[in-house]
Amino acid sequence: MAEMWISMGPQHPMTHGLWTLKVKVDGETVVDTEPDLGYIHRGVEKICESRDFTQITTYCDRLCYASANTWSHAYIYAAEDLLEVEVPERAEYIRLVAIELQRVASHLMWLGAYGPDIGNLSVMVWCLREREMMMDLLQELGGSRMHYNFPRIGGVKRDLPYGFAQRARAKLKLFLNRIQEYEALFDESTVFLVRSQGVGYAKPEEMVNHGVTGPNLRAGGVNYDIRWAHPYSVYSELDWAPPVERSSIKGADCYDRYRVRVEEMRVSASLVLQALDKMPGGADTYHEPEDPMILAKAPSRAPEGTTGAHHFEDSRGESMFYIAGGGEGRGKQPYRVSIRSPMFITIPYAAKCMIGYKVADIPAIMGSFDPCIGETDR
Amino acid sequence: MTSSDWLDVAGWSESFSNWSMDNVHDVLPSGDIDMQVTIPSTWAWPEPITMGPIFNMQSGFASIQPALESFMHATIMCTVVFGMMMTTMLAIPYIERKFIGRLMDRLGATTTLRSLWVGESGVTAGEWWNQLPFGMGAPIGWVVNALNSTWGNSHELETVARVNNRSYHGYWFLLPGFFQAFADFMKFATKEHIVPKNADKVVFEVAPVIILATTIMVFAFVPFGPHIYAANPELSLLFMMAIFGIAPLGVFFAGWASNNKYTLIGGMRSAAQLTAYEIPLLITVLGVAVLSGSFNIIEIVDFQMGQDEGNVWNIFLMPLGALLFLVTMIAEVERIPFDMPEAEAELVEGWWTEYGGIRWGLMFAAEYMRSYAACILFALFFLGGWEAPFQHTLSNLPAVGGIFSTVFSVIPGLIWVLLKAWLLFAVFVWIRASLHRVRTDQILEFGWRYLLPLSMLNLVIATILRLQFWTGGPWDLWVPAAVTLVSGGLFVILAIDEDEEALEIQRRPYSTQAVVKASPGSHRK
Amino acid sequence: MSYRANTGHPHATPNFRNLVIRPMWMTLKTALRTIPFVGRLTILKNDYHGKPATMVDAATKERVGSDHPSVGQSFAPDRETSQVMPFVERPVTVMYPYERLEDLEPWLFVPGNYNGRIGIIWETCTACKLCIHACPNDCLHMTTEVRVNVLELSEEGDEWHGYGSELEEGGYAAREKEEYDAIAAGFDLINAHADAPQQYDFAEVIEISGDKATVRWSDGSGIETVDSTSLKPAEQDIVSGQIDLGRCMFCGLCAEACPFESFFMTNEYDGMSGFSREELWMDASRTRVLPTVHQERVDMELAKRAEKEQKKRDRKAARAEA
Amino acid sequence: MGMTVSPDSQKAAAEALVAAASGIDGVDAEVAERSSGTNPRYVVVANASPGSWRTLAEKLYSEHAVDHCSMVTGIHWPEGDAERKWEVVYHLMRTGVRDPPNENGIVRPVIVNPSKARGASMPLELEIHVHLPDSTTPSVDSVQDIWVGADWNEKETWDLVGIDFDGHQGMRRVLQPHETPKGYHPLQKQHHLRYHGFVEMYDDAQGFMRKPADVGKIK
Repeated sequence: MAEMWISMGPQHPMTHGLWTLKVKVDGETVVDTEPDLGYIHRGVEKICESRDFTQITTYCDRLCYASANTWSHAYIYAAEDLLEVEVPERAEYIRLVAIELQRVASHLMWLGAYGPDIGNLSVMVWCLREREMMMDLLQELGGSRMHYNFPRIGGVKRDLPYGFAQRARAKLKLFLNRIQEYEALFDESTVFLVRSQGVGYAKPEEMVNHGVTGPNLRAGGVNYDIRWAHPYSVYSELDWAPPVERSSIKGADCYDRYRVRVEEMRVSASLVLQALDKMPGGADTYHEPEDPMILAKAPSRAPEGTTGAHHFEDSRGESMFYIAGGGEGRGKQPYRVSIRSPMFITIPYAAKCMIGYKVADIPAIMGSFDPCIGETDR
Repeated sequence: MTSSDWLDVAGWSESFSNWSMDNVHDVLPSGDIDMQVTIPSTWAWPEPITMGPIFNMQSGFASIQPALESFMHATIMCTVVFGMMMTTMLAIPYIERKFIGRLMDRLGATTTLRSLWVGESGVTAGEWWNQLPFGMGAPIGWVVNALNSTWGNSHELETVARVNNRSYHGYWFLLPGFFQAFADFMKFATKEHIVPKNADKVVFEVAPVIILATTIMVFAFVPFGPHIYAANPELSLLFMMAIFGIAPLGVFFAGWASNNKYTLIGGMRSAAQLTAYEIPLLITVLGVAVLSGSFNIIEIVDFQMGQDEGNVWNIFLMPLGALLFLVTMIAEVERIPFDMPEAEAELVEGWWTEYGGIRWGLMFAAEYMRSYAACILFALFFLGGWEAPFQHTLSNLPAVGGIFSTVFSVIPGLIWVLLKAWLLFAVFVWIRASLHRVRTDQILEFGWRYLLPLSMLNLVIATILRLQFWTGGPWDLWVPAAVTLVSGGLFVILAIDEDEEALEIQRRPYSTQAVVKASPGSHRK
Repeated sequence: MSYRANTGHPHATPNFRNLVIRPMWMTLKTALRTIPFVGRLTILKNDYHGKPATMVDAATKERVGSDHPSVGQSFAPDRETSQVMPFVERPVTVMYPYERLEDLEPWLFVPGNYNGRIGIIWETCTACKLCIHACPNDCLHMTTEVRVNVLELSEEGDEWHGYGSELEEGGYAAREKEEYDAIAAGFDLINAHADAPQQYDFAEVIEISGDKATVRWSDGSGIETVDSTSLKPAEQDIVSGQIDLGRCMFCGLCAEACPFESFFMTNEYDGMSGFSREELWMDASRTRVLPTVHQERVDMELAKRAEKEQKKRDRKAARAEA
Repeated sequence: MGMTVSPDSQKAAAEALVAAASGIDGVDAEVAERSSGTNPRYVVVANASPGSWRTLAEKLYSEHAVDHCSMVTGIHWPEGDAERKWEVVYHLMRTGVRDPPNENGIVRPVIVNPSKARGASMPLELEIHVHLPDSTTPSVDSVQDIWVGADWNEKETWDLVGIDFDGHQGMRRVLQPHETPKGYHPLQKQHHLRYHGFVEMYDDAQGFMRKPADVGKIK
C-alpha cells in the first residue's frame, strides 16, 4: 500500500474538539503525524487586555469548557498574586471543594468519551449520569451548569448553600461506589486491556522535557503534581497523595493514563469530603455574599510594572497565568495576560507518540491524553 | 419419521398449486384442435405440403403441469418465507433498542440523588390510579401499597420512580416503538442517493446488490419450521454457508468504490476479518454436520429431536462448538467487539460512509438480516430448532404428559424457532453493551491463533462422539451429561476463578507487535 | 473489591481468565436492576444500592434530629419502573414545549440561584450605569435623560411639599425658560413638525456658595454663576434600557454590580430566542421583574433611601438652626 | 498529610540558584517572595540580556536540573524606554522528575516527599525576563533543542506577538490560519480590539444583512 496522508479532523469523532491531525499511513501503520490547531482561537489573551480584572474570570471559565472552575481559579490565583490579596481561610476551603468537584466532573467527561473511543458505548452513559450529580453540586455554587464564574479576587462569589454539605457527601459516597462499576467495564475487560496496554509509550523524563505534565506525567510512575511539589491553597492541610501508576518498563501507556485518572477521581472525591469536614466555620453555616469570611477587600488597580504569575494543577496538566499589570484605565485592566495551556503542548507530543502504532490506536492514544481544544486554542 | 406439526405450509402450498393446476387443466378444452393447413401440390412442388400442429390443449398442458406446479409452489413458499422473515425481523431492532437502553441504563437519570429533595417540599409523585373516575382506582392503590410493602422498599421517603401516568405511548403489550424500524426504512427509501464524484460508478452500484442478494439468498435455505422453507436441497447447509461467505466480496467492493480513504481502510479491514473468520465458522458448522450426520438442516434438527424418542440438543454435546459459532458469527456480522470495519472512533462509518438513501438503508437492513440469520442458525444447529425445550420428557410424564403434548402439538414449531432466535439476538446485544472494540490485527491474530485450532478440536470431539459413542438411536443419557459437565468445569476453571500468582507478579505483557519507539524527530530520521 | 492502591487494578492482566465475563455480568446486573420486582434481588445490589446513605456527620445529625427529610434517604437504585403494573413503561422523553421537566418531576426543579434570563425592577433603577460598566461583553445599553422631579414643582400649601431634593454640587440643576408658557400654550403637539418646546434649561452644578451657584449649561453656553433660588434640582432618569442577549453569557456580574437591588438573574431558561439578532435585543418589557417578586429586598432598598433622605433633612434642619 | 514545602529550605535553594545564575555576565537574578493562598513561595526572578540568555539556559538545564519549560510569553512595550521595547518572559521549573528505576521487570514508582527535599532537589520556579531593544524584527535565541516543550510556545509567541527565535526549526503559524498575511501579529499594541468601547450600535456587525457573494449566480 502506498503511503497516503489521511486528515483526521477538524470534525472527527476522535478529536474531542475542533482540530486536525494529519496522519501519514502505510497500510494500517502510522508513519508520520502533524497536528493542525487554531480552529477555535478566540484571542482570549487579546480580549483580556481590555477587560477589568473581575470581568476576565468569565472568559477564563470558557477556556476549557469541560473544567471551567479549574481555569477560572487558575486565573484568580495569578490575579491575587498580582494585586497582593490575602484570601480568608474559609474561602480557600470553598475554592478547594469547587476545584476538586470540577476535576471529578472533568475526568468523568474524559472517561465517558474514552469508552466510545475504544468501542464501549455504555460507559459514556454511565459516566455522564455521575457527572450530572457533580454538575448539580457545582450549579448550586455557581448558578449554571457549565460556566460558573464562581471565584472572585480575594475569595468566592457566595458561600455554600444550605444542605450543600449533606448532598455533596451523599453524592460523593455514591460516586465512590460507582467507580467500581466503571472498573468492571474497563479494568476487567480483556478487550480494553489488550487495546490499551502497550500502546502509546511515553517516558517521564522525556515527557517533562516535552512540557507534558499532570495525569499524563504521573502515569509514568512519578508523583510530580503542582498541588504536591508547589503547594498552594489549603492542599497542604488535607491528607492526600497524588495517584501514581506503576507503568511498564517502556514508559506510560494508555492503560496507565486511564488508571491514574480513575485514581485521581477517588483522591479528588476524598479531598472534597475532607474539606467539607475541616471547613473553618463549619460546612453547614452560611455567610452573606460580601461577608469578610468568604471575600477579602481587593484593590481593583495594578500599577505599572507589577506582575503576577501562578502555576496551577488543572485536570489535564499544569496550567499557568502570567499577568503584567498597568494596562488602560490607570491600571484597572492588565497590560498582558499570558495563558499556559497544558494541552497546547501535550497534543504535539501525543501526535509524536502515535508513530509506529496502528490506525485503530490513534483514538486510543489521543483519547488517553484527554485533549480539550478550548484551552488549546485559547 | 421426520418431525412435523400442523402448520404444514409446504403441504398446503403444494396441494394448493396442484389443485389450481388441475382446475386449469380441466378448464382447458379437452378436444383436439386441428390447426393443420395443407397446400395442394402445383407445378412447383409435386406433393401437397401440410403444416401446423394438431394439438390437444389439455395434454399439452398436462406435460408442463408438474413444472408449473413446482414453480408456483416455489414462488408461494419464497414469498411466505421472505414475508415471514421481514415481519419477524422487526423484533430485532426493537430488542436491540429496548434491551440496550436498560443495559446502558440510558432510560433517564433516576439514579442520581437529586431525588433526595423528594419530601422536603412535600412533593411526591402522583398516584396515577387516583385519577381514575369514581374512585375506581382505589383497589389498584391498595394492591400497589401491599405489593410494595412486601416486595418494594420501605414507604417513607421512597426514592421515586417516574410513575405519573403518561403512557399514552401505549402499554408494553402494545409494543410502543415496534414499528420504528419500518418507519426508519421508509425514511431511508426517500433519502437522496449521492454518488461520490470520481467513485468507481459501476462497482459502487454493484456492491450493495451483492451484499443484499447474498444475504436474502441465505434465507432460502433456512427452514423456519418443519414445513416452512423456501428450498430444501439435500446439502442445504453447504449451500447456505457458501452464499453466506460471498458478502465480504460486496463489502470490499463498497469500500474500494467509494473513493474515500476511510472506506478503503474499512473495506480492507472487513475483507481481512471476514476471511479470517470464515474458516473457523465453516469448521464449526462441519462439526455440527458430523455430529448430526447430515448436511440438510431439517435433518439436523430432526436428529436433535430424535424422531419422537426425544434426543439431546447439540449444545449439550458440543458447548465448545456453540461458543465458537457465537464468536465467529459476531465477527461475520461485524458487531462489537469485532466492529473494526465500521469503527466510529476513527473511520466514522467504515465502508458505509459514502452510501446514502435506499442503498445505505438496504445495507443496514442486510446487516440486521445477517445477524438474524446467525441467530436462527444458532437456534437450528444447537438449540434444537422447532422443538420445545424438554418437549419429549415433558410430554411423556406420567400424569401431566397429556396436557403438555397437546400444548406442544398446538404451538407450531415456528414459534419456538423465533423465540430462540430473539433470545440469541438479546445475547448479541448484551455483548455489544459490555465489550470494547478489538483492533484489526488483534482480531486476525485471535482468529488464526485461537479460533482455528479450537474449531479443529471441536471437529475432533464431534467425530469421536459420532463414531464411538453414537449407537444409531438417540444418545444414551450419560454422554451429553459427561460432555456438559466437563466443559462446564473447564469454563469455570478457565474463566471464572482467580489466578492468584499471576496477579501477584502484576507483570504486564507488552503489546504483541514490535513498535518503533516514538521519540521526537525519530520519524524524520 | 480490594485492590492495592497505585499498583494497577487487581485483575489488570489481559488474559481470558475472568476478564470477559465480569463486564458482561456488570451490564446484565444494571439491566436486571431496572426490572421492577426482579431488580430488588440482593445479588444485583452491588453492595450499595438501596443502602441507607449516611450523609451527615455526627454533629449535624443530633442537631438536625431524626425527622429531617435527609435522614431516611437511601442510595437510589438504578432506574426503577412503576410499582404494581410491572411493565407500564412511562415514556422517558419529556415533550418539551408542551410538557416541562419541572412539572413532570417536581423534584428536578430549576434552582433559585440559576443564572437564567436577567430580570430588572425598572421602578427602583436610578440609571447609575454601574451594570453597564460591569458587563464584559457590553450587552447592556441604556438611554437616560435629565429631568426635574415632579416633587420640586409643589408649592407651599400642597400636600407633598418639602419632599423634593436639594441642589448638590456635581448634581444637575434646571432653570425655567421665561417664554415657555407662551410657546407651550400655542403649540399643537400633534400636527407640529418641530419637537415639543423644552420647559427647562439644564446645567451641571459645579459649586454652591451661599445662595450663589456656578453652573455649566449643558446646551454649551458656558459656565455662569446664578443665584440658586432660580434653580431647581434635576436628576438623571432612565428612558429605556436594552440588553443584547445575542452577546450576553449570563455571567451575573451585572446583577452583583447593581447597588440598588433592582437587577436580578431570574431562573427562567426559555423565552430568549429569536430568528434574528435584532429579536435578541430585549427591551424593558421582556426583562421586567415585578417588585412584588422580590418584595422584601425592594422594601429594604426603599427604606434605605427614605432613611438617607431623613438624615439629609435632619442635617439641613440642624444647619438651619446653627 | 499534604506536603508543606519548608519555606526556608526553598529560599536557600533559590538563593543558591541565584548565586550561580548571576555568575554569568548580563544576568542579574534575585529571589522574589510570592504568596499563593496560605503558603509563601520563593521564585527566582532573573533579567537576562539577549546575548547571555542562551548560555544561562544551557547552564540552568545542564547544571541546575531546570528540566521543564513551562511557558514563553512575548510582550510588546511600545511606550517603554528605548532598549526595553520588546520583552520575552520564560517560566521554567525544576521538577526533579527522573525515570522510575526498573527492578527485574517491574517498575518502582518514584515517590518524592517535597517537604524533605533540600538544595538541588528542591522543586523551584524560575521567571526569566529578556528585554529586547526596539526593532521591526525582534529576535531571541531559541531553546527548542534544550526544552522541546518550548517548541510550540515559541511558535505561538512568534505567531501572536511577532518575536522571532533564531535557530528555531519549522517556525510556522500555529494558532492563526496559515494564510494570515506576513507581519500581522495581533497581540502587538498597535492592534486594538474594535468592539470594546466602540459605540457602534448596529451596522450589521455580523454581516447578517449582507447578501451572500454568489447571489444570482447559477449554482
